[in-house]
Amino acid sequence: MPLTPASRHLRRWACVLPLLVLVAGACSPGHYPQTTLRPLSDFARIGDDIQNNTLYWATGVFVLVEGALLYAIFRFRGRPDDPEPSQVHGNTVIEIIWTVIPALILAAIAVPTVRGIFQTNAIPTGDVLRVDVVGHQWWWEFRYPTLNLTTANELHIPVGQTVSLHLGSADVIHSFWPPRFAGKRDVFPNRETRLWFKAERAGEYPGQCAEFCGIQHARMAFRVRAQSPAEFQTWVAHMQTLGTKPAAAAPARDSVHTASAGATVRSDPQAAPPAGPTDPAYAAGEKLFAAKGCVGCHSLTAVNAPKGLVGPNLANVGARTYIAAGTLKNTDENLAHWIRDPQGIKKGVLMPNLGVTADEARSLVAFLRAHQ
Amino acid sequence: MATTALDQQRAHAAAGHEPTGLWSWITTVDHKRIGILYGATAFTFFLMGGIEALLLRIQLGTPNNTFLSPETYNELFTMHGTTMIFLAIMPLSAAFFNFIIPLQIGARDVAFPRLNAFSYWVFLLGGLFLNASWLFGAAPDTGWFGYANLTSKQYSPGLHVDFWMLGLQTLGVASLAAAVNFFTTVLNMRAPGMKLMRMPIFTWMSFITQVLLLLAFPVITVALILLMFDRFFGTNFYVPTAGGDPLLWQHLFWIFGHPEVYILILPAFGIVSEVLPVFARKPLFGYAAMVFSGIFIAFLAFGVWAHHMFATGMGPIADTYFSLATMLIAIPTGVKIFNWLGTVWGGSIQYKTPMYFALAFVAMFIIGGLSGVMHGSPPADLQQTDTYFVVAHFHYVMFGGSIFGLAAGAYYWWPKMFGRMLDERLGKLHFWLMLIGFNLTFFPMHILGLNGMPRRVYTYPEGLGFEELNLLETISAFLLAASFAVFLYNIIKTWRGPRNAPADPWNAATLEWTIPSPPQEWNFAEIPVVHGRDPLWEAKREHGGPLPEPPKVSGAGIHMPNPSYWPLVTALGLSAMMSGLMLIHHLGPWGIIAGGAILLFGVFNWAFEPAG
Amino acid sequence: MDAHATSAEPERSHPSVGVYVRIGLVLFVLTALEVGLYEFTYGGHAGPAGAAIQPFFVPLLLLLSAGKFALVAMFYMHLKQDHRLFTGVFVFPLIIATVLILGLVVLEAYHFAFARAG
Amino acid sequence: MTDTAHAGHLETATGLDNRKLAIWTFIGSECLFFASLISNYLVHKETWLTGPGPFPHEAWTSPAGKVFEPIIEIPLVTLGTALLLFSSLFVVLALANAQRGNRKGLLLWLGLTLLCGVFFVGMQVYEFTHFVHKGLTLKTNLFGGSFFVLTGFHGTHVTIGVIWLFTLWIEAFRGKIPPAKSLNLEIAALYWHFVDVVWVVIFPVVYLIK
Repeated sequence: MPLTPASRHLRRWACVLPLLVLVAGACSPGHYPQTTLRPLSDFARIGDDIQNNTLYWATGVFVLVEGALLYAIFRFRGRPDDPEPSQVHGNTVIEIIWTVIPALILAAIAVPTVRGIFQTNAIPTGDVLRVDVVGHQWWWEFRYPTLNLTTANELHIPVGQTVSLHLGSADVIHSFWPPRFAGKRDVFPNRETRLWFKAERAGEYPGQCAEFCGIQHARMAFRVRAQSPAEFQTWVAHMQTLGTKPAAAAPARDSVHTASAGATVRSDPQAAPPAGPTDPAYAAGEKLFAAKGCVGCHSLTAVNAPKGLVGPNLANVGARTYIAAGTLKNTDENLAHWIRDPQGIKKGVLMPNLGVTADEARSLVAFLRAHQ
Repeated sequence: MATTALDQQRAHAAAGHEPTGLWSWITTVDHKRIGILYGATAFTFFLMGGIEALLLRIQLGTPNNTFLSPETYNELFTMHGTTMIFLAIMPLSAAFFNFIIPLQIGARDVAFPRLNAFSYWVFLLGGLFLNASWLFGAAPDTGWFGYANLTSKQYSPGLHVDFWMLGLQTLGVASLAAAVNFFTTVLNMRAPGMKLMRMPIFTWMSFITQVLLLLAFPVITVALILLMFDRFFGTNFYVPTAGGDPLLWQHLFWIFGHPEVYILILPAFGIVSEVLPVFARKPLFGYAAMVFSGIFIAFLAFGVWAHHMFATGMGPIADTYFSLATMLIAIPTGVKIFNWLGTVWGGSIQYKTPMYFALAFVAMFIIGGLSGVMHGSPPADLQQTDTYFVVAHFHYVMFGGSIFGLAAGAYYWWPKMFGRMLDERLGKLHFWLMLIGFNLTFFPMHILGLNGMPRRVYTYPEGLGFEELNLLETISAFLLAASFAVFLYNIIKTWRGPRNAPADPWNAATLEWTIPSPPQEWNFAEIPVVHGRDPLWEAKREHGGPLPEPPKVSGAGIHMPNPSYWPLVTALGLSAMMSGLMLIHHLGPWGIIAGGAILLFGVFNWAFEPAG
Repeated sequence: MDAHATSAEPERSHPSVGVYVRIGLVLFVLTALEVGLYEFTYGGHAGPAGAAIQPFFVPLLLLLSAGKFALVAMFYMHLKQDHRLFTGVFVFPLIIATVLILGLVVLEAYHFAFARAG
Repeated sequence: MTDTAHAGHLETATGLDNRKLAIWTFIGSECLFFASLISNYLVHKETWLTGPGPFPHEAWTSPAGKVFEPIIEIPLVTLGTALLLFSSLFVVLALANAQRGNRKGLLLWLGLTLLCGVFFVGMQVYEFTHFVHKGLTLKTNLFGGSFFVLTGFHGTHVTIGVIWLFTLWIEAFRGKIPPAKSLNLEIAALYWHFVDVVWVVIFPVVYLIK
């Protein structure tokens, strides 16, 4: 079929245009919830400003030098029979110039860098909330020593208040990385490292372990849930009530504000209200939780939670967005699947397959779902 | 049988014939043959590392992919890094050191020909040892950086880390022996008149590389010894629960690791600095500046190691020092790039395949260098480190830099090494596929990294936006692989053709082009006398045009070192010791003792054997 | 450092046996001084004066040891008479080695102090 | 033992012998090897979390009340140090004799060097055994680990030196080290001196400084 030039043109664009849209989309930070390019805290802004400054200089240098190279490549094409070009061996003045200019550019990068180093290394004072972060193979423990609370894989923080993180590890080296709020800080066994930031906007944001830490390094994610001070207080008050038995009525979880841009809008894990302690499935699950040995590794209390457990604290597991450190969405099916076959889902995880039947899993899910 | 074969060979050599046959390769001490052995072995390992990379890319092509199991992925990424660094790029550079340095400085061989053979055999056996781990289902799986305390017995039971640690230790012996050899060779074996500041720039950069090897490898040797004692003999150097310090591993590793980066790139700098002047038909711009910037880079290499460790929280003073020292490196590197520009500027550029690769090297290296400056700033680096931004950066330096440079060298010196011209059309096809495939594979990694994709993950979830670019990278990786298929085809095709290369096919400037292609066993029938930096250009200018083809001559009267199999025996003893060490809990000390006995036996016979 | 400056190795005049023996004696005396200093500061003979020396103990000891090191390298290893290149090949790594030890000790001391203080 | 591409007598570009330049290069490289081991020792010598604490110089009582005797015996080590220093003197004397073609002097001084070396290794074997009996092993604490690894690798170097010098002694005995081949001994001597100066550093750093 013959094509007119115009339609050929059109067809070519029809191919290229979606590709361009795709590329443009793939290049825009808005496409990436875990991006480092849209900072949401004072700490992250320090690094971002420096990075932008460096990037501008780098882009300038890139354009000039690659431009000169391309120009030379085309301009100085020769033929074998061309006369020999003039044999220049060097030029001291030019060489001094192109030693000094990069030095000046580097100074323009170094000054804000040094300022940023000291800013980010400062120890925060005043009204700070201390959180102790413990990396485990392969999940995160968050302890609030002043509030006497413990939770796992979801870091709740108040907006507008500086959080001071004291980080450590229970086993090997990990790296704590909440990209929207701060850069990485490695966590070591028997050594404390520090990190701080003040969140600017509420929402739920992804974070991840960034240091290779064994077979499931890839599945060691966490969520940062920045909340307005009032919501955070509500959450704290609620958590304070979480002893061995969860409160009969969980707070309305829709009150959590998640509408900000870039945050993952959470899908409500379950449509029906969670089972209470009176539910027979709950009671069966409670028995199984002890009988299957779950209690050996998991605590169900947020207050005065024991230290050094192998598995994450489950006091409010029913309300979390993900299970297994960011591996699966926290739906009833996923939770049941996880309880029955953790080794199939996250091979090498320290939780063994315990031979839980489908029925037992349903009961355990009912029990855990009630822990909000 | 051995002795008679050797005798025959000696008789053969005395008659002026090149020895042939497998035995002649096993006993060879000829630097050119060893260079070819290095090249062939390293290229094979390079292809293996490439296949490993393709498997990794398939796994990462889609989110939550199950093409590879997590442990296989971890083994593959560890072996990909270890292979490319220790078994591909370093020995590919060594292939050029071996083949080219003695020719460029007008020598008949290296300072210690048998030590040279020993280096090669240890390298080969070390590489085989490392890869034998696949057969035992215990390939190393803790990353090429092997951060403690993940490598401790508690967190890495099994043989994975043992293979890695003893394999690297073996390879370190090979590198150190070669470095002593080439350091001595460059200083002592130069032809009359070749002052240091008349040495070809490739020889200069290689010489600096040897200094880095000599000073960096002992440090990793100690780091690995400490790890070995932790794993085999119950010490606690890297065990924090006993008071040990996993951070010490990081310090020692990067004190080695940062110079190692320059060990990988400096030879490529040298190659490109040879190729650009020849094809621009102009001498290298700012020769002295090129030499001194190389020395300065090497010197700074020992003072910047902790910029790999900003995220560990070293405190503001250390951060400031390491950050500023790191930025300083950009100055001599910039000088090099500008001098390369100055070299082609105003030239009469002849577009042959080596020149394509050399120019692309400069273009790609600029990108890698600039992203390097971006990591130099700790507050920004805290976001960049351990993401795909870093993966992009060092692939622009290692692939866009080293591999493009080595490819330029391969096309440039191929006629000298094998007496055959590689096909130009296929060479250019190789180039374009490689350039496009490389950029499409690695440039998007910058974007992914800055947008939050961490390194060393066997998979990533949906919904973080990583899907599109990862798929693009995976497809492009196959394009990149295809470029090497073209290269292989080019080699095979040319191999079948006649030896058609003249002594000086490119109108080059240095001594290796004054002798027949391929060179005869003794390289130079008469040791040349050097009067300047570009001796061949000067000779041609004096002659008023191209020189006549140099005749092949009889080697009668030229005394060359005897072939020897003791280097191989010694290398086997060393490998046996390493294997014995690994099996110490099964064999007791007997494996080590047996290996040690072979080693001693080899050393003594080597020492008392007439060298010729 | 162009090595061509001296095209042939000069006939080296190694020190005489007398010099070797005298150096040996000095080395012995310096070692005795080291041990004596230890005894005087920390050992069985330590008195009140020993306590006064304590702050200078480590620098003094390192100084003595550096002296011995230099004597052996210069006279027994012939660096004093031999080609300067040998000195370069030895001293340059030595400087890097010293800086490395100092750097690592300082960095680790900071880590330990900061980390253990919590 | 010559192994150079220039057969017969050589002129090198620097005028220096290949092997002598190579052994110096190797020694330069070894500086970094020992520097790393010493760094490890300095970082770890006073560290322990499990097991007994360090007890090199002073008696130490564990929290459980067990008393650990001080372990380092300075007189013994001083003897070893002196032996090593004298062996350095002896080996230069051996070399001087070799250069003058005095075979008897060469055999005598080289023999004394060997004796000193053997005694030093013997001292170290005794010391290690003694420490193990007193309860300090590689595993006891980080002082134990870093001490044994540092001094053990030095001892390995001494042992290799003894084997090397012994080989040369046999050669000399068979009359195979004429003045023209004295370089064979000079190279071994350089290695031996280096092993000696490393001990010059280790002795105060490990034994005298607390």
